[in-house]
Amino acid sequence: MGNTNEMSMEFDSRSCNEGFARVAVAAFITQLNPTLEEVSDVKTAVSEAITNAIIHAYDKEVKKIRIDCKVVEHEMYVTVTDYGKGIENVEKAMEPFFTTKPEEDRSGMGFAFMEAFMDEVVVISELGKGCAVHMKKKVGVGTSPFM
Amino acid sequence: MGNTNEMSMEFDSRSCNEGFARVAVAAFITQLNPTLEEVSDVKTAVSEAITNAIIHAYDKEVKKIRIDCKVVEHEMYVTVTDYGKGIENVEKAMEPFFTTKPEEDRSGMGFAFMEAFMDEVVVISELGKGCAVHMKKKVGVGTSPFM
Amino acid sequence: MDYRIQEDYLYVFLPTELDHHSTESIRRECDELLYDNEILHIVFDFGETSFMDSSGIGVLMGRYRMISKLGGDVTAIHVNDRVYKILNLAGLHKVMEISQEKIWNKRM
Amino acid sequence: MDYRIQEDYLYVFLPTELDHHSTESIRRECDELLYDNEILHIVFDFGETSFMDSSGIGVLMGRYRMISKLGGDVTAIHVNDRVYKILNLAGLHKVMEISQEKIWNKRM
Ligand SMILES: Nc1ncnc2c1ncn2[C@@H]1O[C@H](COP(=O)(O)OP(=O)(O)O)[C@@H](O)[C@H]1O
Ligand SMILES: Nc1ncnc2c1ncn2[C@@H]1O[C@H](COP(=O)(O)OP(=O)(O)O)[C@@H](O)[C@H]1O
Repeated sequence: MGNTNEMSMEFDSRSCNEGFARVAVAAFITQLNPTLEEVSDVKTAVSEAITNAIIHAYDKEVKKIRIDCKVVEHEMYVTVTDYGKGIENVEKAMEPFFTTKPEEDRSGMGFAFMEAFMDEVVVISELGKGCAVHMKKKVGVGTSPFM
Repeated sequence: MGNTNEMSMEFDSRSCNEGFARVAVAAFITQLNPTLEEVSDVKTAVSEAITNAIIHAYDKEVKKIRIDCKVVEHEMYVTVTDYGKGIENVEKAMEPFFTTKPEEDRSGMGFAFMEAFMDEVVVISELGKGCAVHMKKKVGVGTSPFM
Repeated sequence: MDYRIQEDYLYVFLPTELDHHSTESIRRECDELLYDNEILHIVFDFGETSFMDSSGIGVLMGRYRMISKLGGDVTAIHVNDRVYKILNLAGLHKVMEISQEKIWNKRM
Repeated sequence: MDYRIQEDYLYVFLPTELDHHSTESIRRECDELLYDNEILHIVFDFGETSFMDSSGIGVLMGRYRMISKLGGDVTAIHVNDRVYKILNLAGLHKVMEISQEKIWNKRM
Protein backbone atom coordinates (compact mmCIF):
# COMPACT_ATOMS: atom_id res chain seq x y z
CA MET A 1 0.00 0.00 0.00
CA GLY A 2 2.86 2.39 -0.75
CA ASN A 3 0.92 4.44 -3.24
CA THR A 4 -1.94 5.58 -1.07
CA ASN A 5 -2.67 9.01 0.30
CA GLU A 6 -5.38 9.82 2.83
CA MET A 7 -7.14 12.78 4.32
CA SER A 8 -10.20 13.25 6.43
CA MET A 9 -12.02 16.32 7.55
CA GLU A 10 -14.88 17.23 9.83
CA PHE A 11 -16.80 20.49 9.73
CA ASP A 12 -19.97 22.23 10.85
CA SER A 13 -23.05 21.42 8.78
CA ARG A 14 -23.50 25.02 7.65
CA SER A 15 -24.41 25.72 4.05
CA CYS A 16 -21.50 28.18 3.81
CA ASN A 17 -19.16 25.17 4.14
CA GLU A 18 -20.46 23.46 1.00
CA GLY A 19 -18.08 25.33 -1.27
CA PHE A 20 -15.12 24.84 1.07
CA ALA A 21 -15.65 21.08 1.25
CA ARG A 22 -15.91 20.70 -2.54
CA VAL A 23 -12.74 22.71 -3.06
CA ALA A 24 -10.85 20.73 -0.41
CA VAL A 25 -11.69 17.38 -2.01
CA ALA A 26 -10.89 18.75 -5.47
CA ALA A 27 -7.52 20.06 -4.21
CA PHE A 28 -6.73 16.71 -2.61
CA ILE A 29 -7.22 14.78 -5.85
CA THR A 30 -5.11 17.11 -8.04
CA GLN A 31 -2.23 14.71 -7.27
CA LEU A 32 -3.93 12.30 -9.71
CA ASN A 33 -3.82 14.82 -12.55
CA PRO A 34 -7.57 14.71 -13.09
CA THR A 35 -9.21 16.24 -16.14
CA LEU A 36 -11.37 19.32 -15.57
CA GLU A 37 -14.39 17.13 -16.23
CA GLU A 38 -13.35 14.64 -13.56
CA VAL A 39 -12.84 17.44 -11.05
CA SER A 40 -16.34 18.76 -11.82
CA ASP A 41 -17.82 15.27 -11.47
CA VAL A 42 -16.27 14.77 -8.04
CA LYS A 43 -17.21 18.28 -6.87
CA THR A 44 -20.83 17.77 -7.90
CA ALA A 45 -21.10 14.35 -6.23
CA VAL A 46 -19.50 15.61 -2.99
CA SER A 47 -21.73 18.67 -3.03
CA GLU A 48 -24.84 16.47 -3.27
CA ALA A 49 -23.82 14.31 -0.33
CA ILE A 50 -22.95 17.28 1.89
CA THR A 51 -26.15 19.11 1.00
CA ASN A 52 -28.14 16.00 1.94
CA ALA A 53 -26.44 15.89 5.34
CA ILE A 54 -27.23 19.55 5.98
CA ILE A 55 -30.84 19.48 4.78
CA HIS A 56 -32.09 15.97 5.39
CA ALA A 57 -29.91 14.43 8.09
CA TYR A 58 -29.72 17.43 10.41
CA ASP A 59 -32.72 19.48 9.30
CA LYS A 60 -30.40 22.52 9.30
CA GLU A 61 -29.27 22.10 12.91
CA VAL A 62 -25.50 22.71 13.14
CA LYS A 63 -23.80 19.35 13.74
CA LYS A 64 -20.74 17.67 12.22
CA ILE A 65 -20.19 16.29 8.73
CA ARG A 66 -17.19 14.05 8.08
CA ILE A 67 -15.40 13.41 4.79
CA ASP A 68 -12.85 10.63 4.34
CA CYS A 69 -10.88 10.66 1.13
CA LYS A 70 -8.34 8.17 -0.11
CA VAL A 71 -6.34 7.87 -3.28
CA VAL A 72 -4.90 4.49 -4.34
CA GLU A 73 -3.15 4.35 -7.70
CA HIS A 74 -5.71 5.97 -10.00
CA GLU A 75 -8.73 5.29 -7.85
CA MET A 76 -10.23 7.90 -5.55
CA TYR A 77 -12.53 6.96 -2.69
CA VAL A 78 -14.61 9.46 -0.82
CA THR A 79 -17.06 8.86 2.03
CA VAL A 80 -19.40 11.53 3.36
CA THR A 81 -20.76 10.69 6.81
CA ASP A 82 -23.39 12.32 8.98
CA TYR A 83 -24.74 11.38 12.40
CA GLY A 84 -28.28 12.51 11.70
CA LYS A 85 -31.70 10.98 11.38
CA GLY A 86 -30.82 8.31 8.83
CA ILE A 87 -32.72 6.91 5.86
CA GLU A 88 -35.51 4.36 6.33
CA ASN A 89 -35.56 3.00 2.79
CA VAL A 90 -32.30 3.61 0.96
CA GLU A 91 -33.48 2.02 -2.28
CA LYS A 92 -36.50 4.32 -2.45
CA ALA A 93 -34.40 7.36 -1.46
CA MET A 94 -32.05 6.70 -4.36
CA GLU A 95 -34.79 6.72 -7.00
CA PRO A 96 -34.49 9.71 -9.32
CA PHE A 97 -36.93 12.51 -8.43
CA PHE A 98 -37.77 11.00 -5.05
CA THR A 99 -37.58 13.67 -2.36
CA THR A 100 -39.10 14.19 1.07
CA LYS A 101 -38.64 17.97 0.83
CA PRO A 102 -40.44 19.11 -2.32
CA GLU A 103 -41.59 22.23 -0.43
CA GLU A 104 -37.95 23.31 -0.23
CA ASP A 105 -37.48 22.89 -3.97
CA ARG A 106 -35.42 19.75 -3.64
CA SER A 107 -35.37 18.02 -6.99
CA GLY A 108 -34.81 14.47 -5.80
CA MET A 109 -31.84 14.27 -8.16
CA GLY A 110 -29.09 14.23 -5.49
CA PHE A 111 -28.39 10.49 -5.46
CA ALA A 112 -29.02 10.29 -9.22
CA PHE A 113 -26.24 12.86 -9.79
CA MET A 114 -23.86 11.03 -7.46
CA GLU A 115 -24.48 7.86 -9.45
CA ALA A 116 -24.14 9.66 -12.77
CA PHE A 117 -20.82 11.30 -11.92
CA MET A 118 -19.07 8.62 -9.87
CA ASP A 119 -18.25 5.02 -10.80
CA GLU A 120 -19.76 3.53 -7.67
CA VAL A 121 -22.08 4.80 -4.93
CA VAL A 122 -22.98 2.76 -1.84
CA VAL A 123 -25.24 4.22 0.85
CA ILE A 124 -25.24 2.75 4.34
CA SER A 125 -27.72 4.17 6.81
CA GLU A 126 -29.37 3.30 10.07
CA LEU A 127 -32.43 5.16 11.33
CA GLY A 128 -31.49 7.58 14.10
CA LYS A 129 -27.80 6.85 13.69
CA GLY A 130 -26.84 8.61 10.48
CA CYS A 131 -25.78 7.94 6.95
CA ALA A 132 -22.54 7.18 5.12
CA VAL A 133 -22.28 7.68 1.36
CA HIS A 134 -19.32 5.79 -0.07
CA MET A 135 -18.23 6.82 -3.55
CA LYS A 136 -15.46 5.70 -5.86
CA LYS A 137 -14.10 6.97 -9.15
CA LYS A 138 -11.16 6.28 -11.44
CA VAL A 139 -9.41 9.55 -12.06
CA GLY A 140 -6.54 10.84 -14.22
CA VAL A 141 -5.87 7.56 -15.99
CA GLY A 142 -2.84 7.73 -18.23
CA THR A 143 -0.75 9.85 -15.88
CA SER A 144 1.31 8.76 -12.92
CA PRO A 145 0.32 9.74 -9.38
CA PHE A 146 2.47 11.05 -6.51
CA MET A 147 4.63 13.38 -8.55
CA MET B 1 -21.01 31.54 20.31
CA GLY B 2 -23.58 31.61 17.50
CA ASN B 3 -21.21 33.07 14.95
CA THR B 4 -18.54 30.41 14.94
CA ASN B 5 -17.70 27.90 12.27
CA GLU B 6 -15.26 25.04 12.67
CA MET B 7 -13.45 22.48 10.60
CA SER B 8 -10.64 20.09 11.21
CA MET B 9 -8.69 17.82 8.92
CA GLU B 10 -6.08 15.14 9.16
CA PHE B 11 -3.88 13.96 6.30
CA ASP B 12 -0.72 12.05 5.42
CA SER B 13 2.51 14.00 5.90
CA ARG B 14 3.39 13.83 2.20
CA SER B 15 4.80 16.87 0.48
CA CYS B 16 2.17 16.54 -2.25
CA ASN B 17 -0.44 17.43 0.40
CA GLU B 18 1.08 20.84 1.13
CA GLY B 19 -0.84 22.55 -1.66
CA PHE B 20 -4.08 20.77 -0.80
CA ALA B 21 -3.91 21.82 2.86
CA ARG B 22 -3.23 25.47 2.01
CA VAL B 23 -6.13 25.57 -0.43
CA ALA B 24 -8.48 23.91 2.06
CA VAL B 25 -7.76 26.47 4.79
CA ALA B 26 -8.00 29.32 2.27
CA ALA B 27 -11.36 27.99 1.04
CA PHE B 28 -12.64 27.70 4.60
CA ILE B 29 -11.92 31.35 5.42
CA THR B 30 -13.53 32.78 2.26
CA GLN B 31 -16.68 33.12 4.41
CA LEU B 32 -14.90 36.06 6.09
CA ASN B 33 -14.44 37.89 2.77
CA PRO B 34 -10.67 38.11 3.18
CA THR B 35 -8.56 40.33 0.94
CA LEU B 36 -6.21 38.57 -1.50
CA GLU B 37 -3.34 39.67 0.72
CA GLU B 38 -4.92 38.10 3.79
CA VAL B 39 -5.49 34.84 1.94
CA SER B 40 -1.82 34.81 0.88
CA ASP B 41 -0.72 35.53 4.43
CA VAL B 42 -2.70 32.61 5.84
CA LYS B 43 -1.62 30.26 3.04
CA THR B 44 2.04 31.08 3.63
CA ALA B 45 1.80 30.62 7.41
CA VAL B 46 -0.08 27.32 7.08
CA SER B 47 2.40 26.13 4.47
CA GLU B 48 5.32 26.82 6.85
CA ALA B 49 3.75 24.89 9.70
CA ILE B 50 2.88 21.88 7.53
CA THR B 51 6.32 21.81 5.92
CA ASN B 52 7.89 21.80 9.38
CA ALA B 53 5.79 18.81 10.38
CA ILE B 54 6.82 16.90 7.25
CA ILE B 55 10.53 17.73 7.38
CA HIS B 56 11.37 18.24 11.03
CA ALA B 57 8.75 16.41 13.07
CA TYR B 58 8.54 13.23 10.99
CA ASP B 59 11.82 13.32 9.08
CA LYS B 60 9.81 12.50 5.95
CA GLU B 61 8.19 9.37 7.36
CA VAL B 62 4.50 9.26 6.40
CA LYS B 63 2.43 9.98 9.53
CA LYS B 64 -0.55 12.25 10.25
CA ILE B 65 -0.79 16.02 10.33
CA ARG B 66 -3.85 17.66 11.86
CA ILE B 67 -5.28 21.10 11.16
CA ASP B 68 -7.99 22.68 13.30
CA CYS B 69 -9.53 25.84 12.00
CA LYS B 70 -12.11 28.06 13.62
CA VAL B 71 -13.72 31.31 12.61
CA VAL B 72 -15.30 33.56 15.27
CA GLU B 73 -16.61 36.92 14.09
CA HIS B 74 -13.67 38.32 12.13
CA GLU B 75 -11.02 36.27 13.85
CA MET B 76 -9.59 33.10 12.30
CA TYR B 77 -7.76 30.54 14.44
CA VAL B 78 -5.71 27.76 12.94
CA THR B 79 -3.69 25.09 14.74
CA VAL B 80 -1.31 22.74 12.95
CA THR B 81 -0.47 19.67 15.03
CA ASP B 82 2.01 16.85 14.52
CA TYR B 83 2.84 13.83 16.69
CA GLY B 84 6.54 13.82 15.83
CA LYS B 85 9.80 14.33 17.60
CA GLY B 86 9.01 17.70 19.17
CA ILE B 87 11.13 20.80 19.74
CA GLU B 88 13.59 20.98 22.64
CA ASN B 89 13.99 24.76 22.74
CA VAL B 90 11.04 26.54 21.19
CA GLU B 91 12.47 30.00 21.78
CA LYS B 92 15.67 29.14 19.93
CA ALA B 93 13.74 27.37 17.14
CA MET B 94 11.72 30.52 16.54
CA GLU B 95 14.75 32.75 16.02
CA PRO B 96 15.00 33.93 12.41
CA PHE B 97 17.56 31.96 10.37
CA PHE B 98 17.85 29.21 13.00
CA THR B 99 17.57 25.80 11.35
CA THR B 100 18.69 22.27 12.16
CA LYS B 101 18.59 21.26 8.47
CA PRO B 102 20.86 23.69 6.60
CA GLU B 103 22.04 20.77 4.44
CA GLU B 104 18.50 20.53 3.04
CA ASP B 105 18.46 24.22 2.17
CA ARG B 106 16.11 25.12 4.97
CA SER B 107 16.32 28.87 5.48
CA GLY B 108 15.32 29.01 9.14
CA MET B 109 12.63 31.53 8.18
CA GLY B 110 9.61 29.29 8.76
CA PHE B 111 8.55 30.58 12.16
CA ALA B 112 9.63 34.11 11.21
CA PHE B 113 7.19 34.04 8.29
CA MET B 114 4.39 32.65 10.47
CA GLU B 115 4.96 35.54 12.87
CA ALA B 116 5.20 38.08 10.05
CA PHE B 117 1.97 37.03 8.38
CA MET B 118 -0.26 36.16 11.34
CA ASP B 119 -1.27 38.33 14.32
CA GLU B 120 -0.31 35.75 16.91
CA VAL B 121 1.76 32.54 16.89
CA VAL B 122 2.08 30.26 19.93
CA VAL B 123 4.11 27.05 19.70
CA ILE B 124 3.56 24.27 22.22
CA SER B 125 5.82 21.26 21.99
CA GLU B 126 6.99 18.35 24.09
CA LEU B 127 10.02 16.27 23.10
CA GLY B 128 8.97 12.93 21.64
CA LYS B 129 5.27 13.89 21.73
CA GLY B 130 4.90 16.40 18.92
CA CYS B 131 4.23 20.02 18.27
CA ALA B 132 1.19 22.30 18.00
CA VAL B 133 1.43 25.65 16.27
CA HIS B 134 -1.48 27.91 17.21
CA MET B 135 -2.03 30.91 14.98
CA LYS B 136 -4.59 33.68 14.94
CA LYS B 137 -5.41 36.46 12.50
CA LYS B 138 -8.09 39.10 12.06
CA VAL B 139 -9.44 38.72 8.55
CA GLY B 140 -11.90 40.55 6.28
CA VAL B 141 -12.62 43.36 8.71
CA GLY B 142 -15.32 45.71 7.45
CA THR B 143 -17.52 42.98 6.00
CA SER B 144 -20.02 40.77 7.75
CA PRO B 145 -19.39 37.01 8.05
CA PHE B 146 -21.77 34.09 7.51
CA MET B 147 -23.45 35.44 4.42
CA MET C 1 -27.80 38.27 -6.65
CA ASP C 2 -28.53 40.42 -9.67
CA TYR C 3 -32.04 40.74 -11.07
CA ARG C 4 -33.57 42.81 -13.81
CA ILE C 5 -37.19 43.32 -14.74
CA GLN C 6 -38.23 44.42 -18.24
CA GLU C 7 -41.94 44.42 -19.01
CA ASP C 8 -43.11 40.91 -18.07
CA TYR C 9 -39.59 39.43 -18.13
CA LEU C 10 -37.57 38.67 -15.00
CA TYR C 11 -33.86 38.16 -15.65
CA VAL C 12 -31.97 36.30 -12.93
CA PHE C 13 -28.18 36.53 -13.18
CA LEU C 14 -26.97 33.41 -11.42
CA PRO C 15 -23.76 33.24 -9.31
CA THR C 16 -20.51 31.43 -10.12
CA GLU C 17 -21.46 28.52 -7.87
CA LEU C 18 -25.08 27.47 -7.92
CA ASP C 19 -25.39 25.16 -4.92
CA HIS C 20 -27.73 24.76 -1.94
CA HIS C 21 -25.99 27.67 -0.18
CA SER C 22 -26.52 30.18 -2.98
CA THR C 23 -29.97 28.92 -4.01
CA GLU C 24 -31.44 29.74 -0.59
CA SER C 25 -31.38 33.49 -1.26
CA ILE C 26 -32.17 33.15 -4.97
CA ARG C 27 -35.38 31.26 -4.21
CA ARG C 28 -36.46 33.84 -1.64
CA GLU C 29 -35.61 36.91 -3.71
CA CYS C 30 -37.00 35.45 -6.91
CA ASP C 31 -40.33 34.62 -5.32
CA GLU C 32 -40.63 38.12 -3.85
CA LEU C 33 -40.07 39.63 -7.28
CA LEU C 34 -42.60 37.27 -8.85
CA TYR C 35 -45.13 38.20 -6.18
CA ASP C 36 -44.63 41.96 -6.56
CA ASN C 37 -44.51 42.16 -10.37
CA GLU C 38 -46.49 40.91 -13.32
CA ILE C 39 -43.98 38.41 -14.64
CA LEU C 40 -44.71 35.84 -17.35
CA HIS C 41 -41.18 34.96 -18.47
CA ILE C 42 -38.23 34.06 -16.26
CA VAL C 43 -34.79 34.06 -17.89
CA PHE C 44 -31.99 32.42 -15.89
CA ASP C 45 -28.65 33.74 -17.10
CA PHE C 46 -25.88 31.18 -16.46
CA GLY C 47 -23.21 33.39 -18.02
CA GLU C 48 -21.14 33.49 -14.81
CA THR C 49 -21.99 30.00 -13.57
CA SER C 50 -19.28 27.36 -13.64
CA PHE C 51 -20.60 25.05 -10.91
CA MET C 52 -24.11 23.69 -10.45
CA ASP C 53 -25.57 20.75 -8.56
CA SER C 54 -29.10 19.40 -8.07
CA SER C 55 -30.02 22.40 -5.90
CA GLY C 56 -29.92 24.43 -9.10
CA ILE C 57 -32.30 21.97 -10.73
CA GLY C 58 -34.65 22.46 -7.79
CA VAL C 59 -34.72 26.24 -8.19
CA LEU C 60 -35.42 26.05 -11.92
CA MET C 61 -38.10 23.37 -11.53
CA GLY C 62 -39.74 25.30 -8.68
CA ARG C 63 -39.90 28.54 -10.67
CA TYR C 64 -41.11 26.61 -13.75
CA ARG C 65 -43.99 25.13 -11.75
CA MET C 66 -45.07 28.55 -10.47
CA ILE C 67 -44.87 30.40 -13.76
CA SER C 68 -46.37 27.68 -15.94
CA LYS C 69 -49.54 27.81 -13.81
CA LEU C 70 -49.87 31.41 -15.04
CA GLY C 71 -49.22 30.37 -18.62
CA GLY C 72 -45.66 31.71 -18.54
CA ASP C 73 -42.30 30.12 -19.28
CA VAL C 74 -38.71 29.72 -18.14
CA THR C 75 -35.57 30.01 -20.28
CA ALA C 76 -31.94 29.21 -19.42
CA ILE C 77 -29.31 31.18 -21.36
CA HIS C 78 -25.52 31.41 -21.65
CA VAL C 79 -25.27 27.85 -20.37
CA ASN C 80 -21.79 26.26 -20.52
CA ASP C 81 -21.18 22.62 -21.51
CA ARG C 82 -21.09 21.35 -17.95
CA VAL C 83 -24.31 23.04 -16.87
CA TYR C 84 -25.94 21.96 -20.13
CA LYS C 85 -25.13 18.34 -19.37
CA ILE C 86 -26.58 18.62 -15.87
CA LEU C 87 -29.78 20.36 -17.02
CA ASN C 88 -30.30 17.65 -19.61
CA LEU C 89 -29.57 14.86 -17.15
CA ALA C 90 -32.46 16.17 -15.05
CA GLY C 91 -34.70 16.41 -18.13
CA LEU C 92 -35.15 20.18 -17.93
CA HIS C 93 -34.77 20.51 -21.71
CA LYS C 94 -38.24 18.97 -21.92
CA VAL C 95 -39.90 21.87 -20.14
CA MET C 96 -37.76 24.89 -20.94
CA GLU C 97 -35.64 26.38 -23.66
CA ILE C 98 -31.93 26.04 -22.95
CA SER C 99 -29.54 28.16 -24.95
CA GLN C 100 -25.77 27.79 -24.97
CA GLU C 101 -25.27 30.69 -27.33
CA LYS C 102 -23.49 33.81 -26.24
CA ILE C 103 -25.54 36.00 -28.61
CA TRP C 104 -27.05 38.25 -26.00
CA ASN C 105 -24.66 40.62 -24.33
CA LYS C 106 -24.00 39.82 -20.73
CA ARG C 107 -26.08 41.94 -18.36
CA MET C 108 -28.04 42.91 -21.52
CA MET D 1 10.58 22.41 -14.34
CA ASP D 2 11.85 24.45 -17.24
CA TYR D 3 15.51 25.36 -17.54
CA ARG D 4 17.55 27.11 -20.19
CA ILE D 5 21.29 27.49 -20.50
CA GLN D 6 22.82 30.31 -22.55
CA GLU D 7 26.60 30.71 -22.33
CA ASP D 8 27.34 30.89 -18.58
CA TYR D 9 23.74 31.75 -17.66
CA LEU D 10 21.29 29.25 -16.18
CA TYR D 11 17.66 30.35 -16.38
CA VAL D 12 15.29 28.59 -13.98
CA PHE D 13 11.60 29.06 -14.76
CA LEU D 14 9.90 28.58 -11.42
CA PRO D 15 6.48 26.95 -10.97
CA THR D 16 3.20 28.58 -9.93
CA GLU D 17 3.59 27.38 -6.36
CA LEU D 18 7.10 27.48 -4.94
CA ASP D 19 6.83 25.40 -1.76
CA HIS D 20 8.74 22.54 -0.14
CA HIS D 21 7.09 20.05 -2.50
CA SER D 22 8.15 21.79 -5.70
CA THR D 23 11.58 22.87 -4.44
CA GLU D 24 12.67 19.26 -3.92
CA SER D 25 13.03 18.64 -7.64
CA ILE D 26 14.23 22.16 -8.44
CA ARG D 27 17.16 21.81 -6.03
CA ARG D 28 18.14 18.44 -7.46
CA GLU D 29 17.82 19.41 -11.12
CA CYS D 30 19.45 22.79 -10.64
CA ASP D 31 22.48 21.29 -8.93
CA GLU D 32 22.92 18.70 -11.69
CA LEU D 33 22.91 21.47 -14.28
CA LEU D 34 25.38 23.52 -12.26
CA TYR D 35 27.63 20.49 -11.95
CA ASP D 36 27.52 19.63 -15.65
CA ASN D 37 27.89 23.12 -17.08
CA GLU D 38 30.10 26.16 -16.60
CA ILE D 39 27.53 28.43 -15.02
CA LEU D 40 28.35 31.78 -13.41
CA HIS D 41 24.94 33.42 -13.38
CA ILE D 42 21.69 31.92 -12.19
CA VAL D 43 18.50 33.74 -13.14
CA PHE D 44 15.34 32.67 -11.32
CA ASP D 45 12.30 33.64 -13.36
CA PHE D 46 9.27 34.15 -11.09
CA GLY D 47 7.01 35.12 -14.01
CA GLU D 48 4.59 32.24 -13.32
CA THR D 49 4.97 32.17 -9.55
CA SER D 50 2.06 33.36 -7.41
CA PHE D 51 2.82 31.47 -4.20
CA MET D 52 6.11 31.20 -2.34
CA ASP D 53 7.06 30.30 1.21
CA SER D 54 10.39 29.98 3.06
CA SER D 55 11.28 26.84 1.07
CA GLY D 56 11.75 29.16 -1.90
CA ILE D 57 14.08 31.33 0.20
CA GLY D 58 16.11 28.20 0.97
CA VAL D 59 16.55 27.30 -2.69
CA LEU D 60 17.68 30.79 -3.64
CA MET D 61 20.05 31.10 -0.66
CA GLY D 62 21.51 27.64 -1.34
CA ARG D 63 22.20 28.39 -5.02
CA TYR D 64 23.58 31.81 -4.05
CA ARG D 65 26.06 30.21 -1.66
CA MET D 66 27.26 27.76 -4.30
CA ILE D 67 27.63 30.22 -7.14
CA SER D 68 29.16 33.05 -5.11
CA LYS D 69 32.02 30.76 -4.15
CA LEU D 70 32.82 30.64 -7.87
CA GLY D 71 32.52 34.39 -8.14
CA GLY D 72 29.11 34.17 -9.80
CA ASP D 73 25.74 35.71 -8.97
CA VAL D 74 22.01 35.10 -8.67
CA THR D 75 19.20 37.28 -10.01
CA ALA D 76 15.44 37.07 -9.45
CA ILE D 77 13.28 38.46 -12.25
CA HIS D 78 9.58 38.98 -13.03
CA VAL D 79 8.84 39.00 -9.32
CA ASN D 80 5.29 39.96 -8.31
CA ASP D 81 4.50 42.17 -5.30
CA ARG D 82 3.84 39.27 -2.96
CA VAL D 83 7.05 37.41 -3.80
CA TYR D 84 8.98 40.69 -3.64
CA LYS D 85 7.76 41.27 -0.11
CA ILE D 86 8.79 37.76 0.95
CA LEU D 87 12.25 37.96 -0.65
CA ASN D 88 12.85 41.27 1.12
CA LEU D 89 11.57 39.98 4.44
CA ALA D 90 14.29 37.32 4.25
CA GLY D 91 16.91 39.92 3.30
CA LEU D 92 17.64 38.44 -0.12
CA HIS D 93 17.77 41.91 -1.69
CA LYS D 94 21.09 42.32 0.12
CA VAL D 95 22.78 39.51 -1.82
CA MET D 96 21.01 39.44 -5.18
CA GLU D 97 19.37 41.69 -7.71
CA ILE D 98 15.60 41.44 -7.63
CA SER D 99 13.67 42.81 -10.57
CA GLN D 100 9.91 43.28 -10.69
CA GLU D 101 9.96 44.58 -14.23
CA LYS D 102 8.32 42.67 -17.03
CA ILE D 103 10.80 44.00 -19.63
CA TRP D 104 12.18 40.66 -20.69
CA ASN D 105 9.85 38.49 -22.68
CA LYS D 106 8.66 35.45 -20.82
CA ARG D 107 10.59 32.29 -21.77
CA MET D 108 13.03 34.72 -23.48
N1 LIG E 1 -27.95 12.06 4.67
C1 LIG E 1 -29.29 11.82 4.67
N2 LIG E 1 -29.96 11.64 5.83
C2 LIG E 1 -31.28 11.41 5.83
N3 LIG E 1 -32.04 11.33 4.71
C3 LIG E 1 -31.43 11.50 3.52
C4 LIG E 1 -30.05 11.76 3.43
N4 LIG E 1 -29.70 11.88 2.12
C5 LIG E 1 -30.84 11.70 1.42
N5 LIG E 1 -31.89 11.47 2.25
C6 LIG E 1 -33.30 11.19 1.84
O1 LIG E 1 -33.28 10.75 0.48
C7 LIG E 1 -34.11 11.59 -0.33
C8 LIG E 1 -33.52 11.68 -1.74
O2 LIG E 1 -32.27 12.35 -1.70
P1 LIG E 1 -31.69 13.02 -3.02
O3 LIG E 1 -31.75 12.03 -4.14
O4 LIG E 1 -30.36 13.58 -2.69
O5 LIG E 1 -32.69 14.18 -3.39
P2 LIG E 1 -33.06 15.55 -2.62
O6 LIG E 1 -31.90 15.95 -1.76
O7 LIG E 1 -33.30 16.51 -3.73
O8 LIG E 1 -34.27 15.29 -1.81
C9 LIG E 1 -34.16 12.89 0.42
O9 LIG E 1 -35.30 13.64 0.08
C10 LIG E 1 -34.18 12.43 1.87
O10 LIG E 1 -35.47 12.01 2.27
N1 LIG F 1 7.04 20.59 13.93
C1 LIG F 1 8.34 20.55 14.32
N2 LIG F 1 8.84 19.47 14.95
C2 LIG F 1 10.13 19.43 15.33
N3 LIG F 1 11.01 20.43 15.13
C3 LIG F 1 10.57 21.55 14.50
C4 LIG F 1 9.23 21.66 14.07
N4 LIG F 1 9.08 22.87 13.51
C5 LIG F 1 10.27 23.49 13.59
N5 LIG F 1 11.17 22.70 14.20
C6 LIG F 1 12.58 23.07 14.50
O1 LIG F 1 12.69 24.49 14.48
C7 LIG F 1 13.66 24.90 13.52
C8 LIG F 1 13.30 26.22 12.91
O2 LIG F 1 12.12 26.09 12.16
P1 LIG F 1 11.76 27.15 11.03
O3 LIG F 1 11.86 28.53 11.59
O4 LIG F 1 10.44 26.77 10.45
O5 LIG F 1 12.91 27.01 9.94
P2 LIG F 1 13.27 25.81 8.94
O6 LIG F 1 12.06 24.97 8.68
O7 LIG F 1 13.72 26.50 7.70
O8 LIG F 1 14.37 25.03 9.60
C9 LIG F 1 13.77 23.76 12.55
O9 LIG F 1 14.98 23.73 11.86
C10 LIG F 1 13.56 22.54 13.46
O10 LIG F 1 14.74 22.20 14.13
